[in-house]
Amino acid sequence: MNSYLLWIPLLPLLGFLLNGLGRNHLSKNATATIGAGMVFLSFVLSGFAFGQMLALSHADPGANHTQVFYPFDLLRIPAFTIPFALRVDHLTVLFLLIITGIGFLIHLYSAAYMKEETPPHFARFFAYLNLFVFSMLVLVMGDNFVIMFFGWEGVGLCSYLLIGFWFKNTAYNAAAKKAFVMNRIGDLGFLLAIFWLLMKLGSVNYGDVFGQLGTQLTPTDITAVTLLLFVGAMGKSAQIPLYTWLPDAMAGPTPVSALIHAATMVTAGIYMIARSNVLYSLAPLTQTIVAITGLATALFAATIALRQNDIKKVLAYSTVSQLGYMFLGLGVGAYTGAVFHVMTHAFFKALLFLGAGSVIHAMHHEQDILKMGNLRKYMPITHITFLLACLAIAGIPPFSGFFSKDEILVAAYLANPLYYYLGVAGALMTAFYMFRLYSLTFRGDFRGTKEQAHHLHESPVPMTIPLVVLAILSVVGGFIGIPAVFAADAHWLEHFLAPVFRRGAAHVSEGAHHLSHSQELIMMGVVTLLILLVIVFSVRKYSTYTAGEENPSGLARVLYNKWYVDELYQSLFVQPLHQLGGFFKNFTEPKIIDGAVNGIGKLVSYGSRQIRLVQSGQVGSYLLIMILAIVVFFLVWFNDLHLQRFFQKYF
Amino acid sequence: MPIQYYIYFCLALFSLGIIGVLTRRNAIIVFMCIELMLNAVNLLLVAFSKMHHAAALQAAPQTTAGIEGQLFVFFIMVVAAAEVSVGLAIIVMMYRNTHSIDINFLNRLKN
Amino acid sequence: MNLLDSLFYFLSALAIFSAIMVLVSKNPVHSVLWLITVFFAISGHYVLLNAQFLAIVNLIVYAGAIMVLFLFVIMLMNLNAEAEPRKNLWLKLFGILSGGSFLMVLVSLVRQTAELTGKTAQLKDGNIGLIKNLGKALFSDFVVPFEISSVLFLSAMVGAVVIGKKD
Amino acid sequence: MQALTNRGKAVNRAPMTWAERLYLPSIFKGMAITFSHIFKKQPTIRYPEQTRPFSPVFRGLHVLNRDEEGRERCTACGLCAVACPAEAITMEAAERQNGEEHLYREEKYAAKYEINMLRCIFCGLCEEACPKDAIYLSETFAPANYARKGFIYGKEELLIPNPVTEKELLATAQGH
Amino acid sequence: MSLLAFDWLLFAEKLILIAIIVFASLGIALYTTFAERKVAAVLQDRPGPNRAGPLGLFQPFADGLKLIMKEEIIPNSSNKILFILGPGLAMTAALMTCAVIPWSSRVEFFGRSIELQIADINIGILYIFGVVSLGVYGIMIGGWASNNKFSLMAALRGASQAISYELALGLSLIAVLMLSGSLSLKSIVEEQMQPGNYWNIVYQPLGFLIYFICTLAECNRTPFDLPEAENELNFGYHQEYSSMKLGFYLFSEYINMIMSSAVMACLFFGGYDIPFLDESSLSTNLAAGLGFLALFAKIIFFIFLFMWIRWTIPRFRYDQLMNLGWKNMIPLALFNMLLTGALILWKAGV
Repeated sequence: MNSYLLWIPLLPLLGFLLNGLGRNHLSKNATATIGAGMVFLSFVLSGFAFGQMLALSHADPGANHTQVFYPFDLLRIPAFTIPFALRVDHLTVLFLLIITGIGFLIHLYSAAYMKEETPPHFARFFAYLNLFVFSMLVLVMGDNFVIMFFGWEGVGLCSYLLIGFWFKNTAYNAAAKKAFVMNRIGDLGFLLAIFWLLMKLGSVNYGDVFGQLGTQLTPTDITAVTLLLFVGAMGKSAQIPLYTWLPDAMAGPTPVSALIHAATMVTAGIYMIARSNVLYSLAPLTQTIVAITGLATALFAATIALRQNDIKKVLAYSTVSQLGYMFLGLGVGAYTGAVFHVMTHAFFKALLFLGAGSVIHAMHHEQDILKMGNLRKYMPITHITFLLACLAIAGIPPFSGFFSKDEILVAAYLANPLYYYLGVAGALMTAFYMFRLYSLTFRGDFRGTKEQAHHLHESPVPMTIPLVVLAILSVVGGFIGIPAVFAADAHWLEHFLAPVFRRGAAHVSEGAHHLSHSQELIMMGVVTLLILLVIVFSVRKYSTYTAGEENPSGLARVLYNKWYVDELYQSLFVQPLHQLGGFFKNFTEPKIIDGAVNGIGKLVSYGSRQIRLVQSGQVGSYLLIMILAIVVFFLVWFNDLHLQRFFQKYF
Repeated sequence: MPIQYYIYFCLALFSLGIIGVLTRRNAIIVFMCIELMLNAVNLLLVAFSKMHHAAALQAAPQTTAGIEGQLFVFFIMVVAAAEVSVGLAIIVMMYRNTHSIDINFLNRLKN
Repeated sequence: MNLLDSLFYFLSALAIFSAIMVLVSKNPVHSVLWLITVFFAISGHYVLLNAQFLAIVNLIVYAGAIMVLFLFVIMLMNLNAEAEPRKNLWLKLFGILSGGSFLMVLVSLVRQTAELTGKTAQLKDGNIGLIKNLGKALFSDFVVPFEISSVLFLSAMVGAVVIGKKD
Repeated sequence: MQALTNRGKAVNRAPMTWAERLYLPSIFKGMAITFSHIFKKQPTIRYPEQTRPFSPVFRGLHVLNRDEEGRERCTACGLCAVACPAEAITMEAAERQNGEEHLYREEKYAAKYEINMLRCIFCGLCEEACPKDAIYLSETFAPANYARKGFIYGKEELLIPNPVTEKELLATAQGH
Repeated sequence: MSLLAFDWLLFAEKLILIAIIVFASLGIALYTTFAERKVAAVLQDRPGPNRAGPLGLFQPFADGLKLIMKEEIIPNSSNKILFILGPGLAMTAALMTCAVIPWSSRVEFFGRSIELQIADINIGILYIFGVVSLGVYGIMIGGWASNNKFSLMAALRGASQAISYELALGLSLIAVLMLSGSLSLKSIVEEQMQPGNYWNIVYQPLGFLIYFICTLAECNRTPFDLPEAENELNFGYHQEYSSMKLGFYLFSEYINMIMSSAVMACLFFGGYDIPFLDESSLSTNLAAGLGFLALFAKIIFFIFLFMWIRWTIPRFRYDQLMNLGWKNMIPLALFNMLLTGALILWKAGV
């Protein structure tokens, strides 16, 4: 592994240390320069790495060009060795680009977005962001599950810290806590999977795990491990039933939502499953579960998103829904499609969040879309880019979302047509709520206060640059994966990732049949038409929205309240646990434990009060007893034979 | 010189130290008797050191076998010096509080 | 009986006599002086065993420093024979008896121990007690304990100062 | 405060510099001073062998004078005793018998004449009071003595040697 | 080894040497008292004692006679044994030092080569330390046994002063030991005599200064003569002493001075080395004689230095004395040690 690759994660770490330790001394400009600069350098290096990888792939297509950096062992015990190893391969390098690229843009954006903070908090924010980038890089660069787990926990920590960035607000802290706890549930699954692997294989290296499985892992093991890993992915990537933290995580600053809770961290679960594609391909049961979970999440979240009024909540549920699509892709074996969707989703969802952030910034932290409207007049750049992102996420060709979503849907159709139909339904809902959001925000009349109207403005340049860049990427990002329908052999991404997914795909594609091109084209056309119809309907419906018109009832009310899932969890898990805790606190603790402890204490103190009388405190008598004891001891010790004889004789 | 003689001699000194500790109530004398015991042990260590050295000399002429015994004596002296400095400070403190150096006045570790 | 043997007996007798005098002296100052005599006798033993370094260090540390400290304390407290606390005669007798039985037990043990027969402590010859060899061992194999002992000294010094400070 | 004399010296109370606090230079300076005294001339006068001349107004031990024929001049008039502020002089008068003319110049003489040298303050008033020039203060002083009694000088101690019979003694006493 | 095989000749030789040295030391001490008075007088532009004998040379005998003839007073409430033991201990400790001092190189008599050193033990300097640390007992026991508050205070002062300065003394010597690599005084002297080697004072000026100051304190000489501060403590720890016991105390002090001077000469000034003279070119006995004289010249110089200082510098206050010892001398000696070590390593090219 080239040594410069090592600097990709180290630079953000350096930025974290500089900003974190020097937060009381650095100016905001310096902080922003360090924070964004480190990530930018990292991005440049990632670009080099990507170029190198591209050149290698070009020279030797289809070969595996993994580079491993293995400086020392993290843990070495007789039973197994866990190396500290980083790897860069095709999948990693792609993620590197996404993380550092989008990370840099969001750092840049944050510099403007967070400028109202005091310098120490500003620096703290950048330090957290840098730490997050570092952790995420470690996550994707790890060469075994333990290193990945380190990154996994690191990003979880950063997510927690950043959600609760404004820690003076109790609700935000509660949200951070919720995210943390939810993630822990998933992490437990991940950890169990690691332990399982260690128990069975004695190694967690990707190479070993994916290489030795044929000989050492039984199908049960594989199913169990993949399920457990999937539990981890569920937590991190906000799938049913562990998704509720993600909408709450919108409490954090908007750039954080864009970076962590839309573009990168939540896709860690996708990455993990894509990384372990070999295992998943051998576990059909798990795959089915993954697909169903993903699909259910996609639909479920989409329904909730239909009736949400908080701009970030809508986007959050949209994210959950899109993640569901990715899992659907993973579940049906379309790993490339899932990764492709991760990438395009990163572009447009980051863009959406940043756009939302821009809006929120302009609206002075007003997040209710019912109180916005007609912002296109004031914020043309935000408007255009937001619209492009909406088109991309809705899946209008030739925007990026179309290609990636299409790939997943096609794969789903091949696996089970029902998946496809439900997926299309979800896509329609996506289009609907996105354009509801768009229309309410940017079209119609302005419904906010006069004060807000007076201050409406386009965001500063550092905020718009990322918007523009991401908009361009959202538009053209899909062209790296043009399906075979349009041009044979044009799916560049599939070729690029082939070394990683080849073995996993090999297990799947055996016996899978392909759709004919015409059928595929028809399906695309119909879906696109339907989506367009939905968009038109949505835009027409909500462009003329006036304040107070919406009064949800029936199903809409249920949707507005997010299917009462939070309440369900509350009554299903939280309340019983509270009651159990109360039982322990009010009965077990004072009566049983305290009683036992105090009883022993009383017994001891009573006993010692009696024994105390032996202790006269006279040093002389102690010594006397000691000497006599020594004498007796020696006598017994060295004359035990005589004593034995004595006892034998007389007893 | 047979090693037993040294052992007997040192045992005698040690036992005298013990008797002193047991029979005297003057804290300083008790302390001195402890020093006496330490010295008995020191001498025995040196004697043993020389015993081992004599045994090892026949095998290897340049050996330093048994030197540990003498080094132990050195360290015991170090510890004894430290012990005396702290111990005497405590005795002075005790005298200042009780106006007596009877160790039996120390039977309560307060007041 | 050769000279070394007679020196051994003389020094042993001197040491034991002085030790007894330490115990029976009424006046603490006399006890201190007798104890110094014991130390001199033991230093003499060290010289006999050719442990020159320890002999002189024993004098410097014990006679020169520790006993001076004792004298200091005794003189500062102005302890006289009258200040000596009285002790129960029975307790004294009992103490002597137990000490004596301790001695008896251990002596009988030594007499029984077969490993010790024929072993001799080398007198006069042998150069491990010379300062050169001791120094080499002390600063190579035992350098860590040596340094630790210096830390011990420092802490003892601080401790003594803290304890001895008025209020 | 106004300086009373111009000999006053202001004390330098400035904190000592590092070099001064070393003390060594000043110690060496002091030692150089003491060393230089080795070569200084000793002012000591080795007394019994060497003496210093008395001043002309020096008043030393008393002497009782004789005239040129060796007769005592004192007539025991008592004026000296009266004049003595320290009351150091006592005397007893006696009448000159026949045959003593060569001893005493007048008909009355001092049979006993004592001066307590411990009381005497050597003021010289006796000398001034004497009408007969009998008592003088010489240029010697009273030697040490073990007893107080020894400081009560009688006639034997006070009288100068007889110029007729003890010529040599007188000469030594006069320092010739 | 049987008693008869003992080297009686060596024994006799050493005995004679001991006798000579002890009596010589006593004699010199006797005359040192005289020198003290004479030097004081000269430094103060006086002739000093000059009545007894020519130039007053019999003065010390007169003094000694006076001390001996004086009435022996033993205070009633004193501890009699210890009261008598005290001066004896002081004297013994003072004289014990001379055992390891090399007075000169060897002499040859009747075919016997005689070392002019009582015992060339290889821990000579440690021995000196030991003896110096024992010197405290004389003062303490004497002061305590007098049953007099002032004596006791002076004795405690003296003892704590001696102990305090012993530390710096030892530390300053360690630097010399590091240079010579030996604890034997003889080999230290002979190393300085090697052609091409200079006296240790050249290498150790700071060490010598510290050693000298500490020696002053150890010998209770001005400016460190607190233990016998006449005007503060009524003449110090030997206040209750009279007659020859007092004489012993005074004598032991002067003997201490001589021995310290001798040690100082050996350690820092080449001992019996005669500068700029190759001793090996002379006959053995002549070299020994000249060397002895050289050593004596050095000793006399140091004694003069002691006296010179005494009549120049005023006495320290007690807290100043302790401050100097603990806060200046010891750190300085440590620094000197470090410096020496660093220089040795540097020279060795490590």
